[in-house]
Amino acid sequence: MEFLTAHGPALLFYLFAAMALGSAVLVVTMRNPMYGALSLLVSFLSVAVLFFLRNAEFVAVVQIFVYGGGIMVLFLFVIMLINLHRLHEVRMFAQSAPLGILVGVLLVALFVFSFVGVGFGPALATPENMVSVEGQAAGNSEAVAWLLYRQYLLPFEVASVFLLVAMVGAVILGRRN
Amino acid sequence: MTTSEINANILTTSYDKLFNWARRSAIWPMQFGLACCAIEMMAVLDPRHDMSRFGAEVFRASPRQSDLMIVAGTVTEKMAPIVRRLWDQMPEPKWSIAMGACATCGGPYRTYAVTQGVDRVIPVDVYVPGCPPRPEALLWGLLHLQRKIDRSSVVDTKRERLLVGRSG
Amino acid sequence: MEWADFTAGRTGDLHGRAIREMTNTTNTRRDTLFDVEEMELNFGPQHPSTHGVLRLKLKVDGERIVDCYPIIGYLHRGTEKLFELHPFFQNVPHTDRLDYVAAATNNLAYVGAVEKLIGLVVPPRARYIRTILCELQRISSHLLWLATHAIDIGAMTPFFYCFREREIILDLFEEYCGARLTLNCMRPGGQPFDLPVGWGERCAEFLDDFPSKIDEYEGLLTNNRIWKKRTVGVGVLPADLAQEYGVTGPMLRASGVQWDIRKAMPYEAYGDVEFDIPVTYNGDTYDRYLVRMEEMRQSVRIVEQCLDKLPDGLIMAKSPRVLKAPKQSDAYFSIEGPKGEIGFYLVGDGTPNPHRCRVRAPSFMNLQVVPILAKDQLLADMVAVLGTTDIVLGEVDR
Amino acid sequence: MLLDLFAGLGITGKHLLKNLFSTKVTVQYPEERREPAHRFRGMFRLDEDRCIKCTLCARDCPIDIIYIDWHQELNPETEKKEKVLDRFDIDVQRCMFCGLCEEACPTEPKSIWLTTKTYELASYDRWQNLYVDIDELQEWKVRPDYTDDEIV
Amino acid sequence: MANYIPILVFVLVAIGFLIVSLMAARIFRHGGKGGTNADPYECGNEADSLAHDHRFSIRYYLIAVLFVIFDVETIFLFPWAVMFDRLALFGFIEMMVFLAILVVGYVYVWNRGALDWA
Amino acid sequence: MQELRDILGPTLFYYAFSPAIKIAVVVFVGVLPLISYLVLAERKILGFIQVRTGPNRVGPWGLFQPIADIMKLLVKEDVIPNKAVKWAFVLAPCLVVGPAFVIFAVIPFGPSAAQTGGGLDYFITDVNIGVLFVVALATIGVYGIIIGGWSSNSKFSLLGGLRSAAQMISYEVPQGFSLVIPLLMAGTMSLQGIVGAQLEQGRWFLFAFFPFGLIAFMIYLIAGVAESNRNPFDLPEAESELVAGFHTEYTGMRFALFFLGEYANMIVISAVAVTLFLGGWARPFPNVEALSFLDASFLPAGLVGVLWFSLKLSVFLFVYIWFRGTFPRYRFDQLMDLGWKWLIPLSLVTLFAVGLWKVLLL
Repeated sequence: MEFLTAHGPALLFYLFAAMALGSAVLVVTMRNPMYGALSLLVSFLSVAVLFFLRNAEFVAVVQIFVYGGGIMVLFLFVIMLINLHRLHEVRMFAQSAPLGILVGVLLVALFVFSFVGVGFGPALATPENMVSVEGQAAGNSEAVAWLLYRQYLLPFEVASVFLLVAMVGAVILGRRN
Repeated sequence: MTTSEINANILTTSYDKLFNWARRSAIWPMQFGLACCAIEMMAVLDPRHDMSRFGAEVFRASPRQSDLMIVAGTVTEKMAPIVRRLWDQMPEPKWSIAMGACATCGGPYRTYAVTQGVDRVIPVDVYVPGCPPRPEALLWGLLHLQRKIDRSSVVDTKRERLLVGRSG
Repeated sequence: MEWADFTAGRTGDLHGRAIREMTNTTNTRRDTLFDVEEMELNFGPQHPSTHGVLRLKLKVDGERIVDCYPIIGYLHRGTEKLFELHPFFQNVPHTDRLDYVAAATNNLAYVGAVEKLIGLVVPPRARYIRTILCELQRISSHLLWLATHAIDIGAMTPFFYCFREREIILDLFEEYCGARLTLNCMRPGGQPFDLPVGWGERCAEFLDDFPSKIDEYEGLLTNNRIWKKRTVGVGVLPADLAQEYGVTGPMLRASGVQWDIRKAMPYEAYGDVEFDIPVTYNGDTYDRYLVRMEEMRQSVRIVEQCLDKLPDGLIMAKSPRVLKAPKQSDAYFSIEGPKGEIGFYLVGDGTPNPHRCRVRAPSFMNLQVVPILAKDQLLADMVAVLGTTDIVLGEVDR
Repeated sequence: MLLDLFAGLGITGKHLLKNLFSTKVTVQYPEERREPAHRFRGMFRLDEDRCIKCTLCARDCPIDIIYIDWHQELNPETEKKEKVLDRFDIDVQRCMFCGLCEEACPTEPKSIWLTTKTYELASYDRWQNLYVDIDELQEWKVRPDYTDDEIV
Repeated sequence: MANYIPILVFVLVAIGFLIVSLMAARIFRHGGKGGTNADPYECGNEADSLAHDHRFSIRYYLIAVLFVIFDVETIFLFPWAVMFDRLALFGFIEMMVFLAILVVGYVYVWNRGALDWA
Repeated sequence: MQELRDILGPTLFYYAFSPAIKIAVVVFVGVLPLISYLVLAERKILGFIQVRTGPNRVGPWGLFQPIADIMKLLVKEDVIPNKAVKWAFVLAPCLVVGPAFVIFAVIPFGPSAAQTGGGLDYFITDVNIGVLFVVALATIGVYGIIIGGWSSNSKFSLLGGLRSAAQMISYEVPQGFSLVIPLLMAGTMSLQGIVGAQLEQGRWFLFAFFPFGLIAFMIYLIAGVAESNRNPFDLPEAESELVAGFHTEYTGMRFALFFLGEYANMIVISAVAVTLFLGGWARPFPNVEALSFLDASFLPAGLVGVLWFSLKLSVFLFVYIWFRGTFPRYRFDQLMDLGWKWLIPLSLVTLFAVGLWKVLLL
């Protein structure tokens, strides 16, 4: 009990971090895309718990909400477009392997650079400033709102343009020839 | 094990009593009409007869969720394998009522096309004669079935065989 | 010659094309990413909305029906063959079980054919009783249709209201002839029973009450926007197609063809009573619904008039105990049943049994248009179309 | 706006309220029973004394489920030859209750009749209970409750 | 943070309930005698093909993609609504611009018939 | 990490024995009978609507009917179709029931201890992002249905699963929009806070910004009925078309779980509607002094709140059942049209109007 009360959060953190990583690996290794999609869901849900642990409750729920919906799309995509019984005939990763490796290397580089740039000092987002607006205590969503709609006004509006593009893309993709 | 031995076992009997009560009180029939009798089977649901009083109005369209197959009407040779497959798709414990003369024994149709009684295809628990039987007669059949369920034992394998694994 | 070409040549190009498209198997391209393939779906014989043991083999693309192919015969009982084995009067109970929701009209069509074949004259009182029974039967058949049709479209309550009134009609039947469904209430040459004492009053009581009940059903459905959305413009049957396929009854009249044997060739007491034939012109599911609702009201009118005018006298024609048809005789007699023209064609050979009997079953004819109406519709529409066709498989398969 | 939908809700609501306090339509079947109509065609009954063994009922039955055998016997009292029934069986399981046998019966009152108002004929065994012989036809009563062993 | 502990407890209780009920079913349920036909149901017919042999209509997919887009849009609305009083007119105009851009997309989607089903 | 530990450590210990946990257990234990008796209520009410009696043989007035049903489902054989994807088939009902139950954790059944001046908290927890939490968890429930439909490998199941997935995600959008409107009015996402705001403003949000509050409520109601797959939007399990929809192949306890999930969702959606639009546990017209007898002050204030909440909830559930007894079913494309072409624009307009109104008030 002592141990639990003392290390509960840490335990939870490691548990869910491991789950997130493990299921992320499964996403790539599963042959069946349906299983892959489900692993992705588990991964995202675990990340949501991590957000919870860092007081970023709003982001955590958004993670469930948006990615939950997003994976639904993947699901439908798999059900509707891929013939699971013919899957074994298709060699999936072979031809795009070099590209994949390239993207992976670039990602790692990005991480390294950003860490080097910021340094390994104290994190910018502390649990406290996640729940405060201009120094006053408030909910996480209020804090997000205050930042998003004041400080990051332009990115926010640009996001809507992105969404617009996505809509157009969906229509074009879904058009029947 | 004989009947008296089972009766001696209080645990078994109360277990039986409890679950038999549940099974008899929630008989969900399959929504499955074949011919004329199906109309009277529908009439069993109507305001006057109201089978829901016995908790048995939940007509499930899928055999997977139904407990009772009311074979309501003429089973033809073409239909017989389908009746059998549907029966097989129902999960145990399950019961069947042969409703009307045709399902009981082919009824007035002693012809090349008609199966002479659905008991050639599936095991039948209760026969309700009539052409078609009145809704009350079907309700009476349902009461008969309830009595049969009451007397069945979940434990007694001999009886269980009668209830379940009978081959057509 | 292909069946499709054969029909196309015979009955004009419209549905010939439809059939050709139907029987063509559509090939699917598997390699393109976004092309879908069609799935074959068995609808029935055990399905809540096939109204019996009809099996529809559907080709669906998602929810859309690409192709619909009815498979019948799951209730084939050899009735027509049975008819040949029995004397004329013994066949009446078998006619009950053809269209089992409208036994009285079946009885009438059969005994009418026998009477025509042998040349019996039915006394007027029997004619009136027959008319009353047939019209009550029409109401009860339409009530059953409405009940199941409403359930198909998802409204469950009309089912119970309709059955409540139907029970009363069945009570009247039971009082008259002793059975609720399979009436066996007519004999060649007349009626087996007279009306019981007080039957007329009880019937009149029901008829007084019934129109308000129809208003109730209509209150639940007619103006309901969901009901309208589900039925208006769904399964449109053009008049020419209907006529070419031999569609009769409310289905034909909803397409704008004013054809009703009760008016065109009055039989029994229909010549003596006033009633209207409801006709609508859109030919969709909603119109068929309206026509049947109005027919129920008209039936009430007919029965009321018949009860008023009911003559006294005999109910059975003088006839030998064993009826024998003349040698090499035949007769076809058809009446307007609840579902359309139900007719019996009988061939006599001098024995007490019919030599051959053939049934012109309205459900069978009406079922033929279902694949055409269902094509390119959504799955839910097909259920509505099938429900509105009001088929009874006992009659289709015989 | 949306009036059409509220109209339907009104109708069902009205019925709900009406029925909350009185349900007159439903017959609580096993306890209350509606008497079938006078002419209701239910289970058979036979009066052997009235029967003249003419076998018209068997002949008029569309599905031939009435089996009658008889022989002639000298009645010692009246010194007359009389027909005596050996067998009068009805295969009720197949019967379609059309009533043609009753109609065919020439005796007055009828010696075979169906207006017994008995319809509760459900049975666990069709051969034992739905194939009735002359004794059962004459004293048809509500079937006794099944015992344990009969069900099994 | 403390507010979330009961939720965690609830999750555990819910999982517990599921396990208990399914285990109870496992104990009490009828074993069956192997006679049950486990082929997929198809109205009593033998299925000539399985559901997984087929691919399905693209329309469902399109709806799903549109859903995600609108979902993201909704997400932006929630914090905005909560802070509406403090963001005031500025926030209102900002959000309306955001929505206006999306309404353009919505109208486009509608016009292209992506929302039509019949 | 240290700060977290400080917050979490004692609370974990505290909560393990706190009254809130006890309430959680009580609620959980209470929810199950509530659901099963909701089924009975539905059968009874439908019976009365349809001029019959409904179950009345099993126990007095049929009161034991749900128990018998559940016990019967418990002893039913468990069939997993041989072509099914087994683990997904088993998982699916759990995914439907689990989230629906967890949502109960944030529903404010009654006032907090602070609001009644001490005593018990008549709810389990109150989180800052309550509304969003409800919506997010409801998304997971959709997975259960689509996985259930897919994994059965039966055509009817798959059609039903796809239908319901499309339906539920389509109506999540207008539902989300309509939920934003009470948030605008309240300025908080906490469910307890929203009830508080309604008390403070002295009106139910249903009547606020008339008629926009009402419109938002109607949109939520329609979307809610569609979300819980109930008539007239019960297409996923439309019996007359798809036999039993996504749960065609499910038997016994797994089927019971789907059943449970559907009714739990009904209750959750009704509870959210009551909280957001009908003043939650507050009595009607909390600002009218003359009606203060409705507070029933001889009872503990918290209990009165719970009573009002249950009353409002049951009205809602009754409306669900009433709908089922009255309406025909929409067709799939019409359902989509209603969602995408009517409710979404309408909710956007309402959002704009309420926002503008508020800006003008500021």
